[in-house]
Amino acid sequence: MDTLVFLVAAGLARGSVLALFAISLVIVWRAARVVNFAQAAMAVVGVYAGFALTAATGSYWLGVAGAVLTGALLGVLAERGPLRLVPRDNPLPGMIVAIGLVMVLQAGLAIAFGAAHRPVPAPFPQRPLSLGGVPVLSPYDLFTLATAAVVMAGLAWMFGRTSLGLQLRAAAFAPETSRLLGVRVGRMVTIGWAVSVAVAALAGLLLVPTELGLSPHAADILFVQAFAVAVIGGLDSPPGALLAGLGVGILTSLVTGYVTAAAAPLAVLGLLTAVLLVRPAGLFAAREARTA
Amino acid sequence: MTYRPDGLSGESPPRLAVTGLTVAFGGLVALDDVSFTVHDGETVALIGPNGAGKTTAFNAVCALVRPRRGTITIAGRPAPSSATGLLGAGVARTLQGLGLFERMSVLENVIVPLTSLGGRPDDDVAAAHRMLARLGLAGVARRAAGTLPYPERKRVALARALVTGPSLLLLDEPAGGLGADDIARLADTVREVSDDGCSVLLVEHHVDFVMGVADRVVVLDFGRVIAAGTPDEIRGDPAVERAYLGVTTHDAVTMHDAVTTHDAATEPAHE
Amino acid sequence: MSELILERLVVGYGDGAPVLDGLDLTVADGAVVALLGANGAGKTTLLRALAGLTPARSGRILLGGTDLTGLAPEDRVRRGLALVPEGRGVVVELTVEENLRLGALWRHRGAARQRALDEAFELFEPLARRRHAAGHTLSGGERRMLALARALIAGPDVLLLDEPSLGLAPLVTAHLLGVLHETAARTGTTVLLAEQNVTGALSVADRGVVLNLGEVVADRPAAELSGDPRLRHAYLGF
Amino acid sequence: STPSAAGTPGVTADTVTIGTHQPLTGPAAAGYGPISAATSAYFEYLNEKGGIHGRSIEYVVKDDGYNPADTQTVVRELVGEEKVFALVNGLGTPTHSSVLDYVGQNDVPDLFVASGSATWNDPGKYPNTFGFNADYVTEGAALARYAADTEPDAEICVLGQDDDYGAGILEGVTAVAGDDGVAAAEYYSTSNEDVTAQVGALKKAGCGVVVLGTINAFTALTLGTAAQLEWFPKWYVSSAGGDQETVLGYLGEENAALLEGLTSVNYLPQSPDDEWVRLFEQINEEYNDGAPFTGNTVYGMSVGYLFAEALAAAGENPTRESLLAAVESGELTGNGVVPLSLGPDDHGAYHAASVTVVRDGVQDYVGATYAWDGATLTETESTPVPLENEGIPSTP
Amino acid sequence: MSTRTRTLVRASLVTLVVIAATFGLDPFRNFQLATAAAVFAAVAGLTVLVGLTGQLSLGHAVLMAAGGYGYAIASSSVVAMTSDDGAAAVTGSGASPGAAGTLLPFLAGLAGAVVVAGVLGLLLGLAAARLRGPYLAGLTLALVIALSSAASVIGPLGGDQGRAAPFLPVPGALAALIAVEQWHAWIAVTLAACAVTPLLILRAGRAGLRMRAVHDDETAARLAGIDPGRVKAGAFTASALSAGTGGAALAIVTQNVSPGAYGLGFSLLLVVAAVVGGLGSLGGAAIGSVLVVTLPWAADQLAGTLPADLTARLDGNLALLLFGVVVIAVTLAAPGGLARFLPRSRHA
Ligand SMILES: Nc1ncnc2c1ncn2[C@@H]1O[C@H](COP(=O)(O)OP(=O)(O)OP(=O)(O)O)[C@@H](O)[C@H]1O
Ligand SMILES: Nc1ncnc2c1ncn2[C@@H]1O[C@H](COP(=O)(O)OP(=O)(O)OP(=O)(O)O)[C@@H](O)[C@H]1O
Ligand SMILES: [Mg+2]
Ligand SMILES: [Mg+2]
Repeated sequence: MDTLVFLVAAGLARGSVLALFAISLVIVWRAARVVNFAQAAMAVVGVYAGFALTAATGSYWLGVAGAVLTGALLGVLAERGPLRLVPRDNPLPGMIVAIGLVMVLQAGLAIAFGAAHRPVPAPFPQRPLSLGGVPVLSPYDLFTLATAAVVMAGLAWMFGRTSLGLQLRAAAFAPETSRLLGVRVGRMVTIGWAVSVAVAALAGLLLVPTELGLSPHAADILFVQAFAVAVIGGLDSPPGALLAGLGVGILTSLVTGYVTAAAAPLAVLGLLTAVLLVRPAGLFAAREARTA
Repeated sequence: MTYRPDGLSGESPPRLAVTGLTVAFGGLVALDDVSFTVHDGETVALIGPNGAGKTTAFNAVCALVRPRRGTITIAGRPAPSSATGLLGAGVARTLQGLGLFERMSVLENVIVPLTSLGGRPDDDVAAAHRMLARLGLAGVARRAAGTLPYPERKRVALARALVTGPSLLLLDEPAGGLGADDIARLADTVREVSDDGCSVLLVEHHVDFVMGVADRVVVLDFGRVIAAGTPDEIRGDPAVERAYLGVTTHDAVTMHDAVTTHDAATEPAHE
Repeated sequence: MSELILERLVVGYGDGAPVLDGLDLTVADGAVVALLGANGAGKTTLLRALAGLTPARSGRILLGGTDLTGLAPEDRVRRGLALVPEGRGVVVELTVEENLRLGALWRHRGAARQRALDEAFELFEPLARRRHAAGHTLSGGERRMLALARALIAGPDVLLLDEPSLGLAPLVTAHLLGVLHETAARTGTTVLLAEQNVTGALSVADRGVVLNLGEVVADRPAAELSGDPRLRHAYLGF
Repeated sequence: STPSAAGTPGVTADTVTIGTHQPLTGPAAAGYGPISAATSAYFEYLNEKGGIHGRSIEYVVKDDGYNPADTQTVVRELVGEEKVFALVNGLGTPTHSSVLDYVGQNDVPDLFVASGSATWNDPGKYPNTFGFNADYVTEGAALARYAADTEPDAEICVLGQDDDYGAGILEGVTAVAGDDGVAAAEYYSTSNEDVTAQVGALKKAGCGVVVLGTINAFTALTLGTAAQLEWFPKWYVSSAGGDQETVLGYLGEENAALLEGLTSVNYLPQSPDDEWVRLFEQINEEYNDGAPFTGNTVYGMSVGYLFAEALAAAGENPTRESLLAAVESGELTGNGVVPLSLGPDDHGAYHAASVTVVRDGVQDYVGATYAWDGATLTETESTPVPLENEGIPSTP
Repeated sequence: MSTRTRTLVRASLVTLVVIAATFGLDPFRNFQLATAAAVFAAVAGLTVLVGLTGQLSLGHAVLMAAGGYGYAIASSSVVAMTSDDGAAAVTGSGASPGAAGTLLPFLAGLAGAVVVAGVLGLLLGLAAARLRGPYLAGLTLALVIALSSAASVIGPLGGDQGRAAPFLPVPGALAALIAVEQWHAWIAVTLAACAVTPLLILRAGRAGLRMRAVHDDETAARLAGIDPGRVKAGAFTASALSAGTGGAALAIVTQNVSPGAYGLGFSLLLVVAAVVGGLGSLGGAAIGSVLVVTLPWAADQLAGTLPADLTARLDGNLALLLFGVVVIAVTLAAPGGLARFLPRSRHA
């Protein structure tokens, strides 16, 4: 029982970062109908910037701001730059450009900063608080969880309730119709990218202290897992990403704890397959579209 | 007023018989206890206001939506439970949104259904060419269907439905968006098809066209059958006039009157 | 001031021969003009060029004296142009209400927006019933209504309609044309209406313009066109 | 293909070209990238001092990103295009396994593979291949024995990587402690940088000593995670994950206290005042841009030294045969603190290891040294090789 | 001549030309050619899948691996069964068995590859039939990530180190004439031809027509009597068979199959090859395959010509950077793929 509680808590902590990163994928999907394969590399660039700022100023919060702003800037640059030049009617060239970007960014980071991992301290204690003698979430984990929840709620509100969100969605779904309604589609796509990469950078920043440290590849695995999470939750759904993120985090932790670490990716694959077989567009999918 | 399905005469079963059909989407009941039949060689029109459930009725016949209640039989047998089986049961349909294979050539569009019937490929090509020639599409056989002007696209959709030689043809708004010439031509085609013994069920808002080709008309409103009969009977039916026709459209002057009366009626709401 | 002037407009697709080759047309402020012509005459092309979706190769488009030619579609919309396109005009992933809100974005704020929405629902009763339904669940006619309502809600100076009656029941068509007529009369909106439903269109229009192979072959008062069987036969084929 | 003038690929009048495959990019680069840089630095130093038999050594480092498919390509490129004389210190078990057959079929000397897998030590099957690391089983056994000697009452547990590394360490520990001597064994996978579940399980099992078959990064992660759980068992780490400097690089200097008492094993010079270490530090300053000096640096330079020694022993006009003969001759000494066991029947370089402990922030040998003969572990003496001739192998 | 015969003749001619070309290449180039041929089989499968039915798979590396494992396991089992000294033959370090002694393991290996890749492809295809674009991409991506777990959990796959595939020596008569790399290039090119030609025929025939119909409009396809699920699953299986054959070829050439070789990076490279070449075009797939095989090497050479006194950090990374830049540049310069620059028809 203790073991179960402990593993679930450990899974929640990890799951919250997963969820946050998955949410960033949901944002760019909602705003541009693309899956950004360069999300991890771009996020890590943001984290390096935040890290440098914290090192220079000594303030963690300035670092957070730096990471988020760098992420946003990078999103704008990528979207306004190479991605704008590829045709929109087919998502694949954009994906290939993103893959190319990954190589360029990761190689660039390794050249500039070296491949080694840099330790990044956490702003809050990482010692778990005990609950009936069982160590559960640390203040830092709670901070991460809260951040994910706040970002999710903020996004759900923005997409669902504000006219900016309405325009973001419309622009992604039906660019031509949206332009006919006065929506500046190009700007919407750019905003989507900026917000998305900013959130990804934030997720990266929260992740790094819990792992090996900051390196050009620090968020690679995170991206892959978060993509699975976003798909499980339904790519359009921020709450889906949050729930699926926590779920996958807990599943990974339980399988690692009770079976073995090597089986964890298989378990995630199994979960993904099971969910998609029952709900082909994820847990929180919109209803199947009418076709005739 | 309820409509009783006719065709209970006990001879050969009707080509299509829909009995007690009810379809609901969540809380919205799109069709409510609808019954009608189409006999061999007969042309029946399904009309009614927007959202009355006409396309939904088609979808139910084609197994694209699952009815809550009711039976559908084709030539006395239960209709296939999957849209894929329709062709085998001799049913072909056009879609309201055309649903052409846009990136494929016109010829390929027409060959596709033939590939499901298992004939020889060469025969399929020949049959497709014959059908294109018949609908005046021979000249554009090699063009990508998506690049054609609208009337030709509609004809491609029709050719694709006709090429398998169906015994029941479902047409969803075949005249929509067509000019007068094309509509006349379409009416000729429908009559020809019908003369060949094919039963036709069509949905259409172009009243003149409907009245010109249909043997019988079934009128839906809010998912229920509110009237059925010959075109002439329907034209005079006050319930149909109230729910659907308002006035017939072929007289611009009458139309203008309607508009003016309408103005008078709605004006206060805006003040 | 929403007089619309087209000067020697040339529009075409790809490298092909132009569909509209040097078209001149003036639509007076507050006029309702029916744009007629056989399939393929270039009606849709003209409306798309006006909205900026299909770029003009040369020529000018002036709205109330300002040149729209170089502007993107969204900027033209913000200057008072609205196009209800042929076919797919609804954002099918959004609900009916969200589609309408999108239309109201530039015109109304706060309570005024809600009022505009309510008016639209009143105008098209079937939409009110399907308020929270996703666009893709709507029937063909319901989608047309939604696209029209959304354009009306934006209160444009110039309203461009591409076959608005396509797929609408006769009663609704009459209702719709009535609304157009009334709106134009009440607000001074200029309306350019491309229609296959010639009689319907002419019944509400001040003027009828007949296109053929990209050229204006007739431009007369509506009553004259519909009333004179000779003209009707020559230009409209019945 | 044209053989070199002398009939031996890669050997000219004044150069010997050798090659290696290393992860210079990708996630593994962080842990292993510094090795080949150190080896290159040593060769540069050596070349400046005149090389071996008047030939300078050209060390061609190819990046395989720790991907076996890329290893295939770059090794064929080294052999087919660069015409290397020998492969030296190709890194990684899965990567190098994928080219074993190829190098065998092409008779390329395959020296000093950077991995402690037992695969390399199979003279019958792979006559050209030789390992460099002390094998994992030896290290596991040595750590277990030292633990049993110094912490007789503690429960021994193992945390290992989920491949032959972790399996080898566990095998060594079990060989010494017995099948029921291991209270708990957990595995991690490099594709999941979160070991909370495993550390939690070990803590729950009440382990007093945890033997780690972890790479440096995961040693750091494990120690950090345990500290967060406020759990401080004795850590016994294999040489591939027990380098104080490298682990601190992950943890941050402020966490140096966590490493106090960390027990590890090694077979290469490690004492701060060792003459080899001082020489290597100097070479690192001069020829390696003053890169951080860690266990990886010593490792890379030691490999370089061993190869230079083998080349020197291969004679004035080295051939692949004479090189292999030199390696199998049993005459090579290397610079390790335990005997080099290379010979005709033994292609594993080290089967012994000496224990190090971090005390007062300094990692140093404590004297305990163990040798493993494949079945039993015996205590022996360490046999440091004195530094001669400024670290340049003497040519006979 | 029917279209099918024409396709067969043309494919045979192209294969012969490529095989003739191996005489002009040194062993390393022949190895690269063999690798490119194996990759081509997988990319061709992928490009046909995306081009005809619009299903994007990020997991074709796993299908290749399936073929590779199928080949390695079946082939080495046969070797072990037929020779007492199986181990020596497996590693090839013993006396090389005669041509007859290698033919049986080779054929068994191919059968193994086809069966394993086909079954996996069918299972995936059944799932894929229900999924749309990014959801299928997500599933296949998770599959790639799970490969190395599967390798360590499923015993016969041999964990990280994978499985060795028996060495196929040059048959006696040819041994004096050609090097083993050239021989392997012949095998790989022939296998690729055998994998891709059926795809060509499939695409030009009814099945291809039906796949395109499903891609354009599923509802209309249903009404035309086509079951989209079946067509999609079928397309996926066909594609998997081609990829699996490529995997078998790669296993022969490299004598090894391991999970690390078929990771995410490689899987994405297959997609890069398909897109950069031009989706749906087999000529494009060939260009793309050659590109992804040779570009890293070329970038490395180019990086090597830059001043060497730069820091060690540039090692490897500079090549990666150049590779990335070229991928982006090519995609931007030819968004429709390089196949557009091919001289010939839509059949290419
Ligand atoms: N898949 C669905 N989900 C939810 N509601 C649906 C769905 N399909 C149809 N409806 C609703 O059912 C009603 C009937 O739709 P249907 O398409 O049958 O109308 P119709 O009679 O064909 O109208 P039109 O003449 O406008 O084409 C409409 O209100 C529509 O919104
Ligand atoms: N996207 C396009 N690419 C190429 N040619 C086109 C395109 N769209 C329209 N055309 C051509 O331009 C001409 C005018 O077409 P347009 O759609 O403007 O006519 P229309 O008057 O609106 O006809 P309809 O009544 O059928 O809607 C036609 O010949 C048509 O084939
Ligand atoms: Mg309908
Ligand atoms: Mg038009």
